[in-house]
Amino acid sequence: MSLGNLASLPYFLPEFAVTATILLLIVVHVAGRNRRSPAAALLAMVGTGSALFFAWMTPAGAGTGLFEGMVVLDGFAVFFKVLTALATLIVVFMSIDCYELTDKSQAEYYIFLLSVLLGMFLLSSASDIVMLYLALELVSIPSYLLAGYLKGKDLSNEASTKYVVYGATASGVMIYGFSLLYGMTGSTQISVIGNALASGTSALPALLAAVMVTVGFGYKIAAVPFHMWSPDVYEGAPIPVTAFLSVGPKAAGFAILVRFFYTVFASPEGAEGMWKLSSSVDWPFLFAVLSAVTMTVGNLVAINQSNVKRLLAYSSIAHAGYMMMGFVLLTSVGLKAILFYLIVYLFMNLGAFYVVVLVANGSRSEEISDFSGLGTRAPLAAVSLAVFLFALTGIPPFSGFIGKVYLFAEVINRGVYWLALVAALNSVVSLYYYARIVKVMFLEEPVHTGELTVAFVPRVMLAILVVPTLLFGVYWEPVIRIAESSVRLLTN
Amino acid sequence: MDFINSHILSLMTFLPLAGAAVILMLPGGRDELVKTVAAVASFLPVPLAVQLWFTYDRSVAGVNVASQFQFVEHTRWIPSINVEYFLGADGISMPMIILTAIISFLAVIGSWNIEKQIKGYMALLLLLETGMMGVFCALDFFLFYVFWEVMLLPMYFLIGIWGGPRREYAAIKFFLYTLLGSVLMLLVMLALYFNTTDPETGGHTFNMLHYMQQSTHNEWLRGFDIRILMFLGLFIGFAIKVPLFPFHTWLPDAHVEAPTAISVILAGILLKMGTYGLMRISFPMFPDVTKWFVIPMAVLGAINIVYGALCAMAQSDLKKLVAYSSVSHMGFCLLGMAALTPAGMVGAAFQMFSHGMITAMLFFLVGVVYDRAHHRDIDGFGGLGAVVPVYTFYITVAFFASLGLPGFSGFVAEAMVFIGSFDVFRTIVMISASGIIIVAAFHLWALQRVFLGPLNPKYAQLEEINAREMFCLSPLALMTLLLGVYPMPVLNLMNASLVRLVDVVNMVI
Amino acid sequence: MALDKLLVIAAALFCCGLYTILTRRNAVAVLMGVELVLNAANINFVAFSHYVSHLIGGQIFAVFVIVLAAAEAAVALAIFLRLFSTTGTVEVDAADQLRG
Amino acid sequence: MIRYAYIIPFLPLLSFFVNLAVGKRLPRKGDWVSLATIGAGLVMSIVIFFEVFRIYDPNFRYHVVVPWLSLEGRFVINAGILVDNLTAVMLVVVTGVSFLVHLFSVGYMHGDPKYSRFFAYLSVFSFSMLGLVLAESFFFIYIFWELVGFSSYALIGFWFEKKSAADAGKKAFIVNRIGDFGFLIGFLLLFATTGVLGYDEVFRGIAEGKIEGTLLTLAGIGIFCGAIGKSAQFPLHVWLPDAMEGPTPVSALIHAATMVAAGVYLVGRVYPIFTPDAFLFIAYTGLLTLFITATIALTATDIKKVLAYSTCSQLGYMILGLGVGGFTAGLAHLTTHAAFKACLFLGSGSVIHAVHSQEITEMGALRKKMPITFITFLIATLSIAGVPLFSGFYSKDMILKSALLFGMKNPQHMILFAGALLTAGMTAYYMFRLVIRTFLGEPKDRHKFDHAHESPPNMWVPLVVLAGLSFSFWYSGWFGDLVKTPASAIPAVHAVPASAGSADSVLHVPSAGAAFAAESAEPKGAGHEPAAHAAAASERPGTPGHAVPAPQGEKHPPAVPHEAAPGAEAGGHGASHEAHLDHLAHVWSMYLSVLFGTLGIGLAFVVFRFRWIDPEKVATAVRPVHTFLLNKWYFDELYEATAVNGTKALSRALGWFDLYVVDGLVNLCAQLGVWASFLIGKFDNHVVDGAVNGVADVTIGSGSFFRRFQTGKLYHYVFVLAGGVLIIFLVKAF
Repeated sequence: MSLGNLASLPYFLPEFAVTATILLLIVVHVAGRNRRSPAAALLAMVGTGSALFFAWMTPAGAGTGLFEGMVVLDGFAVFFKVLTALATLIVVFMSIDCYELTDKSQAEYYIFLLSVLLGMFLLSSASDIVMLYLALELVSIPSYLLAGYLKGKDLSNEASTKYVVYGATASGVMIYGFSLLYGMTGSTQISVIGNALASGTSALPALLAAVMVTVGFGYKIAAVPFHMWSPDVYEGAPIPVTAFLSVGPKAAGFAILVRFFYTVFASPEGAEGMWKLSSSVDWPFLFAVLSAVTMTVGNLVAINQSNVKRLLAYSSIAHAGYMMMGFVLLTSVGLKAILFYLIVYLFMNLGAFYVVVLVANGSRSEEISDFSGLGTRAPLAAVSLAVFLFALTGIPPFSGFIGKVYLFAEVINRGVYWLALVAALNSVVSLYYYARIVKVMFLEEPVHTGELTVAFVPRVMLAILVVPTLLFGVYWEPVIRIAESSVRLLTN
Repeated sequence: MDFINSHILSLMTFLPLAGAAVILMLPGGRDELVKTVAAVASFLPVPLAVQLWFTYDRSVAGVNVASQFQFVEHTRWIPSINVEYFLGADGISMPMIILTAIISFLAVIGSWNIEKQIKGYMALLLLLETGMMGVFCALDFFLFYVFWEVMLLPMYFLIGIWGGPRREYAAIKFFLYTLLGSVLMLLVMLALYFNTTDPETGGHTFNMLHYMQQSTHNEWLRGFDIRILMFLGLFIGFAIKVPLFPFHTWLPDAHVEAPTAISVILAGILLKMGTYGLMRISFPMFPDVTKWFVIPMAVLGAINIVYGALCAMAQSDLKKLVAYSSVSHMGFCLLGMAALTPAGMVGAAFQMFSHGMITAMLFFLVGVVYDRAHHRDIDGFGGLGAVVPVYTFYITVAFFASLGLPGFSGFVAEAMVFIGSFDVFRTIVMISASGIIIVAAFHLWALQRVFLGPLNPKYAQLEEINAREMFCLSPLALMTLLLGVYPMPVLNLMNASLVRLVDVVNMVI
Repeated sequence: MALDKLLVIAAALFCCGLYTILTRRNAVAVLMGVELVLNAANINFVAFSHYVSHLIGGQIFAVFVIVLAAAEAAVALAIFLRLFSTTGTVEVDAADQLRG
Repeated sequence: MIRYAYIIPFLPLLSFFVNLAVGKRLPRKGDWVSLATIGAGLVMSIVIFFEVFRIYDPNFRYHVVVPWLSLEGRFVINAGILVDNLTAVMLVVVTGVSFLVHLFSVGYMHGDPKYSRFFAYLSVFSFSMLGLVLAESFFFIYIFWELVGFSSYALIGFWFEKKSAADAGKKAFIVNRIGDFGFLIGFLLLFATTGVLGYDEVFRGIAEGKIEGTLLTLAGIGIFCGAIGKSAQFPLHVWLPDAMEGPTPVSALIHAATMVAAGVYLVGRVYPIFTPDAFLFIAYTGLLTLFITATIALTATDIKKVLAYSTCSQLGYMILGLGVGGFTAGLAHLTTHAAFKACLFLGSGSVIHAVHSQEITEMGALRKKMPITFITFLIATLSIAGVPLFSGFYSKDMILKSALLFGMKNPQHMILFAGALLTAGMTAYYMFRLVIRTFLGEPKDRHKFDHAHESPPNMWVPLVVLAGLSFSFWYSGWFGDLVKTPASAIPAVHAVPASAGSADSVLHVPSAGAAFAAESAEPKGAGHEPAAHAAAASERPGTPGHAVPAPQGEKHPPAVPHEAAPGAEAGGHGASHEAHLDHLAHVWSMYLSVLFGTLGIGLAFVVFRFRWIDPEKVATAVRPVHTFLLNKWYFDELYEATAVNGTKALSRALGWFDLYVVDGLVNLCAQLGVWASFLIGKFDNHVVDGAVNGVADVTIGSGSFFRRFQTGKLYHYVFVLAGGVLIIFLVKAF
């Protein structure tokens, strides 16, 4: 059942908040005299904050379709709205601190950022392929601009160019896949498509469509072999943008990946929290292989990187691989593990990028050597980064470990031992390059002399990011409850 | 007092952590204060260990019977997946807990001359103690694993920052190696979790004791073949820690590069975790697989004994020699355990305790000479016995204790291992027993090259061992001697449990 | 025209588009390839809308695609322009500083 | 007092700790502490001895145990003491020699900077030795066995600044450990089969047939390996001469009287476990030792080395005696040897103290300067040379008699007797060579001679006492009565009567059992009628007798002395024949040994005193032999070349292996990785030194391999995308 347009409006407050802020920012941008005024940042903060608040407070309308079924309001969507809004908020803070953006037009930047946020909101709740495509482009197009935001820099332009071409191609292929699905089922509603596919159609076109759609989502979450754009874009983009891209759109990509595949190619089974394949497309195994390949490639290539931003880009590819483990199992426990992982990943990955911003502010670049001696130059930042990196490795008592435990656990529970083993070995490999940064920070003499001063706000932000990373590693019961309830709603 | 009594294990585990927190909050530049706080924080578990010693009921076994564990603390930690905060002690863990308390304290005292970033050093050392203590107290597998991994980080930094010239290499090697072992353990742990239910709640559980109670079901873990895989996964994890040939190559590097006190802890306690893990986890959870696997284990033990000793003989670095001697000595633990006889099992456990003290002494002593001469090249010394008689006395005691001279605890342990395992694997034990010759040879050879013979004039002014260093060594030497003369005080602690363990594995119970 | 012929045309268009993307070095040409791909999808949508579902959902979708393609093209061209101003070329394989 | 025997070892232990801790600060640097404790031990031992003597029961045993280690009762090790006649004798021997050596050391070590340390070491040695003597189980004797080795190490290397001393200590310990390895295996075998550790329990276990046949032989030989090491038997005798690097009192105490005798004591202590084959092994080991080392002693010129080789040789006699069934003979020789050899060593110490040299080529005519030393040394020499009335004659003669008897029963083993007899002559020769060149003739080194002087009383008093104990009347009679061959623990095969089963194979002996019965009763002393004893022994109601198991009898002649309890099969005919044989052996051995002794002494005088034969010329004439002997049969070189260098090479090889192979290539993966790296041609890393490094390199290398795909060219990316789609589609579709 779905609500009409007017009746849907009360459930659409987060999107309204973001939209309003974007509009206000445009006004500021056009009217404001000082393009570097912090007003824009403040406005973005307030807007994102209120979006976060509204998203959090959204009444749990279980599986309610809004706007005649264009979007759906369920716990799953709410979860991703909160998550992406939170990521955006942190990125706003990060952007304020980042040297790369201080001499750029502020309002414009936040307009793009919040547009992406709006796109992510819609993407995580889209239930119609039209809306899905629209949301995906809403995420993508401002992202292209954000990646190229450092207009004077070659690398930024190059990144942006590659991103736009790659993104356009991927979405083109995806939309072709959509067209096939539409042709097979005659509907743009994904639930209808799912039901129609379940009643049996020819296998090959369905497979072709599935593969083509996979390109679009795979590009969004940067899964191998659709990941090629991401290292280049991550390296060329401003650091906060990289941080943002590696968390926000990736999370939203997972949201739509899960929603789309679980609705279209699978259906809930009798037992609680189980799905079964409803079409002839055996995508779980496909994605299991992609998951293994993704994490392996991400980790292996990350080893040889000398640019921390690029290193973290590959690491985020690897993490996408880990998260895909939860996706392939056709259980809500697996999805729960993904959601949990996304939460902890948000904190640890943004945290790591935050420290990169702080270091780059001092050295104007983010080569590994810039981090040497950070342990003495800025102990707090260095310790925080160490925490984030070890959390990313998945070592207790940090939250990343718990995230991995949930993922591994469900994989093992389903008997996909090989995947668990590959993932486990991958964590060992990942230690090597994460520890390399730690080693440089603590075990080597500084290249840059002098203390690296970290201002008060970044300190607080670091603390805000470190605390959950530590806390969720020691006590994560509430978090897993949230993840659990978010998954449960999706099924209805 | 009640609080102390009912939370004694928690206190022992977390007091050092609290100390670390306090140290981190101290203002910079107050090095003496930092050391004092560290000493106090690491000392506090010692009286608690004494308290444990006096209140521990030696007549009950524990191992796989939950009601027989003592000083138990049992609360829910993460209810949704039934992770429990479950601490308790039995005869397998008691000696290790006490050893940890003592060695950690001595290690802090032994680190008094560290000058570089003392604050970080002490904080990490105390964090390390928390991890080690936790491993020995934990009865919930998840908790165990967390503590197990918690040790890695401080160890990595302690070797990596305060170590010798190749410290970075050694640190990352240690880290990667052990992480490799522990991820395998993690996978096995998860597999166990999903195949075990808590009889009370019906949910899956990480409670080790529940695992053990299921272990006799033939179809547990989907049959014997899967159990073999699980066992091997755990075994590799533990073997890396022990370290067993061929997983031992991290050890010489880590030892050589680590600062003295860290080597002490590494050899004195960390290595024991591997064998402790086998006793606590592998054996009672997989009794049938254990029996299936005894021959390979004994062979590995024998290889360790002989191979380690021969490698030790080839070394020219005194610390590396001691490190390889640890490899050799830990082989005894494995050999004894594999025999699955009371004498062998107790011998192995006693070897863990005894080797903890002896090797701690040895590393302290190597550190003493390194502090003064700034090298450890065995051939670079000569005739030191004439210059530093007291130091020579201590090292002689330690060396002879290490080579298994009767009167020292090492002999009792090794003899029990031999006695306990001979009937089970005659040839293997005969081969291992030849190790006693090689062990004697390399110890005496090293002793002679460094301390005996004509004096190397370069070291005519070598400084004698000082009071602080003797303070670290004397308790260990004394305990080694006393336990060598009369081992029952420690054996009584573990007898009941280990005999039960043997019975459990032999499926008598 | 029957549905299958339309589909073949669309598929051919898709392949042409993809081929263009893969082979052309000029960014603008690549962008044109993308447009071909999108339009292939559009043909599908309209055809299916007409022959299969008999509703206008597909046609509406096509409109959306056209609009978004325009937006995308606008942004892409702006980016290419910027690339041209810094590197002096819009050859995509000239932009390979980011690699490895 | 017997009940308090356990206190004896602890007295010196106490003084060890006292001297170690505060010795330097005590008056006289604490020597009196050691002296007092060992003196008290001596008094206690003598009291115990007399108590035992008053009881005068060959089967006397005082055995008490307390649990020392218990694992829930599933595994128990008892600590305890066993006092029987043998123990009582050994206690007196050990404490007595030890006390005298302590006394001697007060003078000898006077002024040494580590004076109190020396007494501490002496004390810990006494402790270990006494513990060894009193031990009642294989486990504890092993413990003290090792401790004795340790004390020996410490004492030999006492002057560790001297490289040779330090080397000698190390060598002694390691060579001993080789023997201990065998000991360990032996006792583990026994434990594994019988499940107990105490002597009595093990014997009982053997009697119950828990271990038999080859395994038991192996166990016996294993235990005997311990004795080979400690008693410096061939082929592990090489450490003893080197051990002379230690201070001379140490040589006297440890390497003449007590520690080296521990091996003999061990064999005697566990006598019941040996099978005939094991006995044969023991006997031949003894023979080889006594002959080889005696020949080396012929040419040695270092006074202490000569004594050391003679010690080896005499120990060989003891072992031979035990091996051929002369239980009493071997242990009697142990006892008498302790006195006269300690006397010889202390005498040599006195000489060395006087002339500050150990080379007999630099001595001569010291008789005039050191009369007391000379007289005592001469008495002891007469004793070792086997001159009647002296203790050495008494005990050595018993050994020769046992060997002869054995040879008569088993002619193929007659060489045991022949070798021993020949060596008896050699012994007399080289000992008198020593006396003559040291004390008689003209001084070779005038300067040293002039400075020589008699030693102070605290040094010569021990000499006099020990010389006094070198007469046979002290020992004859009671020793044979009290120290009797224990019954073998090996069960008989009752089904086959020994007399019938083994009659064919035992030449001249109709009844093996009877033979052993007679053999087991040693003559009380020279001139006693053995037959009476045999008869008397036969009458004694004994434990059920047994004989050699028949199967063994067929394979190997069961002539190896296998003690049967008296009275078992000893038929009248057999007994009388046996008695006759015994008498024959006794008489012949006596005559022959006196003859050979006289020949040896005579030759020594002829060569060195009267100089009718020039030793140099002889040496030149048999140059290769002489060189061979002078180089001690090249044993050290042989061991150095094989065992020592072999082990070192192995250890080096393994060290290399560990560093480059194991560490280098934990698994094939690494190897493959390196190989693959060449293939790809992109890896620029050099060959790794570690498997871990190898794996790491492969990992990193594959990283850079995958990195190559990230070309930076956009159309490559898109190509990968399209290719990915195609591949996925094709894989899934077909």
